[in-house]
Amino acid sequence: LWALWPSLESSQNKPSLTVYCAASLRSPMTEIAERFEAEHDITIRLVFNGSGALLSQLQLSGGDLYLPATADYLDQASHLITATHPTSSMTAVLVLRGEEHNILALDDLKREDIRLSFAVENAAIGKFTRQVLHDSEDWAAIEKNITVIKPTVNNTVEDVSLGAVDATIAWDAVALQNKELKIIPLPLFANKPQTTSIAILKSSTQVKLARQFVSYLTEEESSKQTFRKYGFGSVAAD
Amino acid sequence: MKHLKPTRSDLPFYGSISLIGGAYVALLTLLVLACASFLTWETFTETLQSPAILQSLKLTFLTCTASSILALFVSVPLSYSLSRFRFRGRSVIDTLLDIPIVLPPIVVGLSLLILFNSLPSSENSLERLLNGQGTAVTFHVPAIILAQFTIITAFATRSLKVTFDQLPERTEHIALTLGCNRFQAFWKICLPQAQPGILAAGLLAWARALGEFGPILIFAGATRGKTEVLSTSIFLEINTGNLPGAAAISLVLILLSLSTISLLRFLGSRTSNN
Amino acid sequence: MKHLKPTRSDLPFYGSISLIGGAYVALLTLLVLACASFLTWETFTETLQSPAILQSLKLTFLTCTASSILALFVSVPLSYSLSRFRFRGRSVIDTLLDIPIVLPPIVVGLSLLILFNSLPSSENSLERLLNGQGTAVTFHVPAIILAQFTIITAFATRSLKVTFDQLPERTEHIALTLGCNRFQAFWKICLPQAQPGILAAGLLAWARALGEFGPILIFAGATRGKTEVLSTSIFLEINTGNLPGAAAISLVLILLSLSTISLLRFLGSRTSNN
Amino acid sequence: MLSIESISIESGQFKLKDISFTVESGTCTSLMGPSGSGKTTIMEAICGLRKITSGTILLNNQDITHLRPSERKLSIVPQDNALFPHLTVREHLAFGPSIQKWNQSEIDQRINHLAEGMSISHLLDRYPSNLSGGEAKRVALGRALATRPALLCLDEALTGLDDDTHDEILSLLKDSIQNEGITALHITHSMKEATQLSDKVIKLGDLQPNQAP
Amino acid sequence: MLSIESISIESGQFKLKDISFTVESGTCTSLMGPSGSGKTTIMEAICGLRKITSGTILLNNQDITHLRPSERKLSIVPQDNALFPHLTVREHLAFGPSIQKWNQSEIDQRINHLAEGMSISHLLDRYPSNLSGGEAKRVALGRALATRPALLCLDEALTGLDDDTHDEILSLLKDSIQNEGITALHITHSMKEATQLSDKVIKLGDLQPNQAP
Ligand SMILES: Nc1ncnc2c1ncn2[C@@H]1O[C@H](COP(=O)(O)OP(=O)(O)OP(=O)(O)O)[C@@H](O)[C@H]1O
Ligand SMILES: Nc1ncnc2c1ncn2[C@@H]1O[C@H](COP(=O)(O)OP(=O)(O)OP(=O)(O)O)[C@@H](O)[C@H]1O
Ligand code: MOO
Ligand SMILES: [Mg+2]
Ligand SMILES: [Mg+2]
Repeated sequence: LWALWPSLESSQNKPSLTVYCAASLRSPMTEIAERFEAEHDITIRLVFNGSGALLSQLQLSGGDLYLPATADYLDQASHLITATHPTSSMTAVLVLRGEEHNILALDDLKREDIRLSFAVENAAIGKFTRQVLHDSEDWAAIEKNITVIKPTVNNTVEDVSLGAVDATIAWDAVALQNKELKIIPLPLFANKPQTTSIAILKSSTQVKLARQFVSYLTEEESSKQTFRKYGFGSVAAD
Repeated sequence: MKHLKPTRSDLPFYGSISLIGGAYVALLTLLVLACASFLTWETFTETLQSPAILQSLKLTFLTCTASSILALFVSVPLSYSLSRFRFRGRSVIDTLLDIPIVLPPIVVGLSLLILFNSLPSSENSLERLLNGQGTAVTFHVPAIILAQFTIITAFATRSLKVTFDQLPERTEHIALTLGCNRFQAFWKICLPQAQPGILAAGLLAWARALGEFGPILIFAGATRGKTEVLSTSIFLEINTGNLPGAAAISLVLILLSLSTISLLRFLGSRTSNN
Repeated sequence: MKHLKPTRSDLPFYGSISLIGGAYVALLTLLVLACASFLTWETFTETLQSPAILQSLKLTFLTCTASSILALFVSVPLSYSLSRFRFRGRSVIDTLLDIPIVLPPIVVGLSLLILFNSLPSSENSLERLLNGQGTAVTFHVPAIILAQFTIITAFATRSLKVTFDQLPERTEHIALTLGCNRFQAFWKICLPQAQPGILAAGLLAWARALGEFGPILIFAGATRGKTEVLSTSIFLEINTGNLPGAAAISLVLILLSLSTISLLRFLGSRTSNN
Repeated sequence: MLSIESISIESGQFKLKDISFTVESGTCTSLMGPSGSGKTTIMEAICGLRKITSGTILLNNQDITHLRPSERKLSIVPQDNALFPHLTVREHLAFGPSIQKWNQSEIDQRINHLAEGMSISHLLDRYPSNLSGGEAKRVALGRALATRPALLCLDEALTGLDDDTHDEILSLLKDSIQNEGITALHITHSMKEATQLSDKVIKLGDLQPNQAP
Repeated sequence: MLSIESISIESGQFKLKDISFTVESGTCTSLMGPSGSGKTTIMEAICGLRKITSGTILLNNQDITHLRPSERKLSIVPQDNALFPHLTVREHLAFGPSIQKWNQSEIDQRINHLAEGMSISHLLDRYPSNLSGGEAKRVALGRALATRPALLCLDEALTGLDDDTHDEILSLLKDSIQNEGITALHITHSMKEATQLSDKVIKLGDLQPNQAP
């Protein structure tokens, strides 16, 4: 039993950063953090969860950095953060399982026999797509085909990949993680990439270290490469 | 024994028992207080008046009750046969029963989704077959019940097996000599003696069903007014960073379920204390 | 009775029992197959060789074992006193015990987080106090154990109370006349008779701890190599769309835990079948 | 008539071999023998509650060796009573008859008759946990007698009763056996009781030449 | 010396009022009475297992009315034996002595002596579920005798034994009571047994003028 404690003590001696990170960014972030840890001899504590759940968590227990899937959450958390830095971007695309339903464009989603999975309005993707589709006056026709509402974008992609629904609109980076899925770019969304930004929290006790990690994340070429590797778009430097 | 005052040699025993038990009870109380500390009176009354919450409250109680009745219906015969009969494959079944307990609930939900929608292929799936018959499970109310049922039946069976294992078979044997067949001996002799255990298992199943949300989110979704139950509402509130909302629904859940459970337990203890 | 062939009048009973039980067992088997259908041999071997998974496997087994031992340590005296003594507040405690069962696990995690980090204020919290002493709970291994412990103790207590309720007090009374104090009567007479029930409760607690991930994600995080346990790995794999990976870890979890549980159950039944 | 034809029983380490005896209808036979000699074992085997490794049991010329307990038309007063904790005394007496689908008035009549005979009328609404040792014994007796079984197995069914009650019940049993043509097998340690109730006494040692110590 | 001074007991609907009697040290008194008259109730009250509403119990001039059962220096052979299912016969005999921290050789000696006296030497490694009725009774007796209690309560402790065993154990009991100065209270339904073992016989009806039926 006591074997569990030493690991705790050894990590106490090193400086450490707590980073609240959206679960969808887990793969690139784990890689980058491990590199950073090796180079700088510090401990990075990555706390994964849905972006919103993370917001709940960080309100309660403080920490150093917050990296939600979309910038929306940063608006919600504006009173808790100091500065934000774009790290990568995602674009909404049409996600299908295969050729079977002959879906080629947004208008095909309005057909009678189509089943769609959509994220709840509070999720970043849910809010964003509803907004855009409202503006283009496609929403009403598409809404009637929504079979199920899921809490996160991952869940809607899952539904498509398991064949429980025929299509969804999701972030390209999320959909790209699953090799079997077919992705169709949508003109309506193609020019509206959503930026993912990392924010330094007011509660941070290690602002200097946090800044160091942020710049490693946003400026280092290896970090950008890692993001690209997992399907995330890059952002123009500030 | 309750009339004799504890002597000095018993004090350490009573003391340490109350200390250990009291510490855990204190932890539970603190947890509720912690949860309540985020509550404001307005969010609480708002929550109580929100039609969406009331709707999901109704759905929650209905599905949990349905699934725990189903769970008892399956787990009583299952645990009885595991306890009384020695048959081939018995220990395999006993082991399989741990799967829903061991697996993270979310995997159970995912497996159900796969089972209904992509086996053997998504064009030929069970769900398509059902849709052809004019019904649907996935993303509809039956999915909630099935997800709850899958998990709580295992808990109820485990709990009931302890009950049946401890009931002596002897009275059942005597009933056989008096002309009972095995079913009558089970029904008239074993089952009534197991009644407190069955009540406990049923309440455990019901309570466990209330707290379930992982598999429901995946297999039934969280479509407002259609498949949203209280536990999924809480999850959604937390997922939008709305802690006061989540606290309010949690407290509603705690209050209603604990009072229901206490009432049932009270009624149960009255009937068994003949 | 096992030597007599069932007569015709018993056939409907055996038939319907096997049918009902068999249906559920079939459902469980199908779930495992559904989960396995996403598996490829490469991901499975990759998973088994990944140092991160092996590390989290080790952490999983250690924390679950620690928390279930702790849970038994608390739930044995707690359920014993609920079963044997009539004291003020007994039914309140009995009711409080349902809270960790009723609440969605994620709320338990959140409440623990609040309790340690923002009560009475975030500058003055328990966690700060602990940090001052050179230890930490939140986002460290102890948080995993505490989160598991909080939930599984309630399950273990419920299961054990059934056991103690069914054990007659009479033998304990006789032991008192032979010179035992209450502790000795509990320790030498009641506890050994409750042994199968304690084993069952311990295994239930252990299994339940394995599947726990909601509160762990919230209260302990899921930092690779530090606080990542198998259930959180599975959740994260699912959440990054890696279903084959999730299936592989789930199967590892099922295989290892079921074999451990069967082994313990087998050893337990050997010692109690004297 | 009950006839036991060279039955052998194994229960754990304890073995009984080649037991044979007969009991005529309408009579009672007492089985005696030292404590632990296997009396209860034999009786439970006859009732179908223990495994018989060889031999045959005939009751009224029907081979009941492999019948289920419920089809043997017998009943037993076990040494430990084995009352049903969740049933009242009245429900104990009604149990057999209602399983055999007697009509309600017949059942009520039977209950009253037995309760009077056993002097347990004042206990009819009690549960077993509230009975004294002798009261419980009488309830077990009443439960066994209720269905007018073809074979009545009494395992120390009259111990723990005071002299008056003992005599009353003894004569009630005698009457039932003779009038209703019941075959009865009776285990006791009291020679006096054995001779009072039964026409024949079997000593277990005599039955079994080669018993293990 | 045990002296019971006008104790009253209530258990459910059953009430006993104003019971008084005494038993001299080194002697045995038999308590007789109809089934259900309250013999077991009185004995369990003396042992501290039932609530006494009024009155006093003195054992060797010490007031034990409000002591815990463990402090009363007595032991009981209950009517239902109440053996410990998880202990072997040997462990039953060792139970009291080892609780009272006798040293191991004393305990072993005591076990052997009792096992011989009760003729249960061949059963020492058995568990209660594998014992016959009479064997279980003897184990309960051995367990109670093991600690050389000041007061020995025997609730139909000699029923269910065959004549030979009965006589052996009776004389062993008689010896223990006289030689070790034990005070014994004995419930039985057999007048013969009562007169053999005890110096005094109390009929429960005589003790209690105003008993409810
Ligand atoms: N389940 C069992 N396993 C092993 N041995 C047993 C079992 N039950 C009884 N025995 C042994 O079988 C023998 C016969 O037991 P049985 O109960 O038939 O004796 P009995 O003649 O009825 O004695 P008593 O007069 O004491 O009731 C005893 O020696 C007993 O120890
Ligand atoms: N728990 C109880 N609740 C209510 N009544 C009880 C309870 N236990 C015993 N009685 C009643 O108390 C009376 C006395 O019981 P007790 O066991 O003392 O009788 P007894 O003299 O030992 O009889 P026996 O010779 O049959 O053993 C009986 O009428 C019995 O029905
Ligand atoms: O990280 Mo999210 O909740 O999938 O947008
Ligand atoms: Mg016997
Ligand atoms: Mg009595």
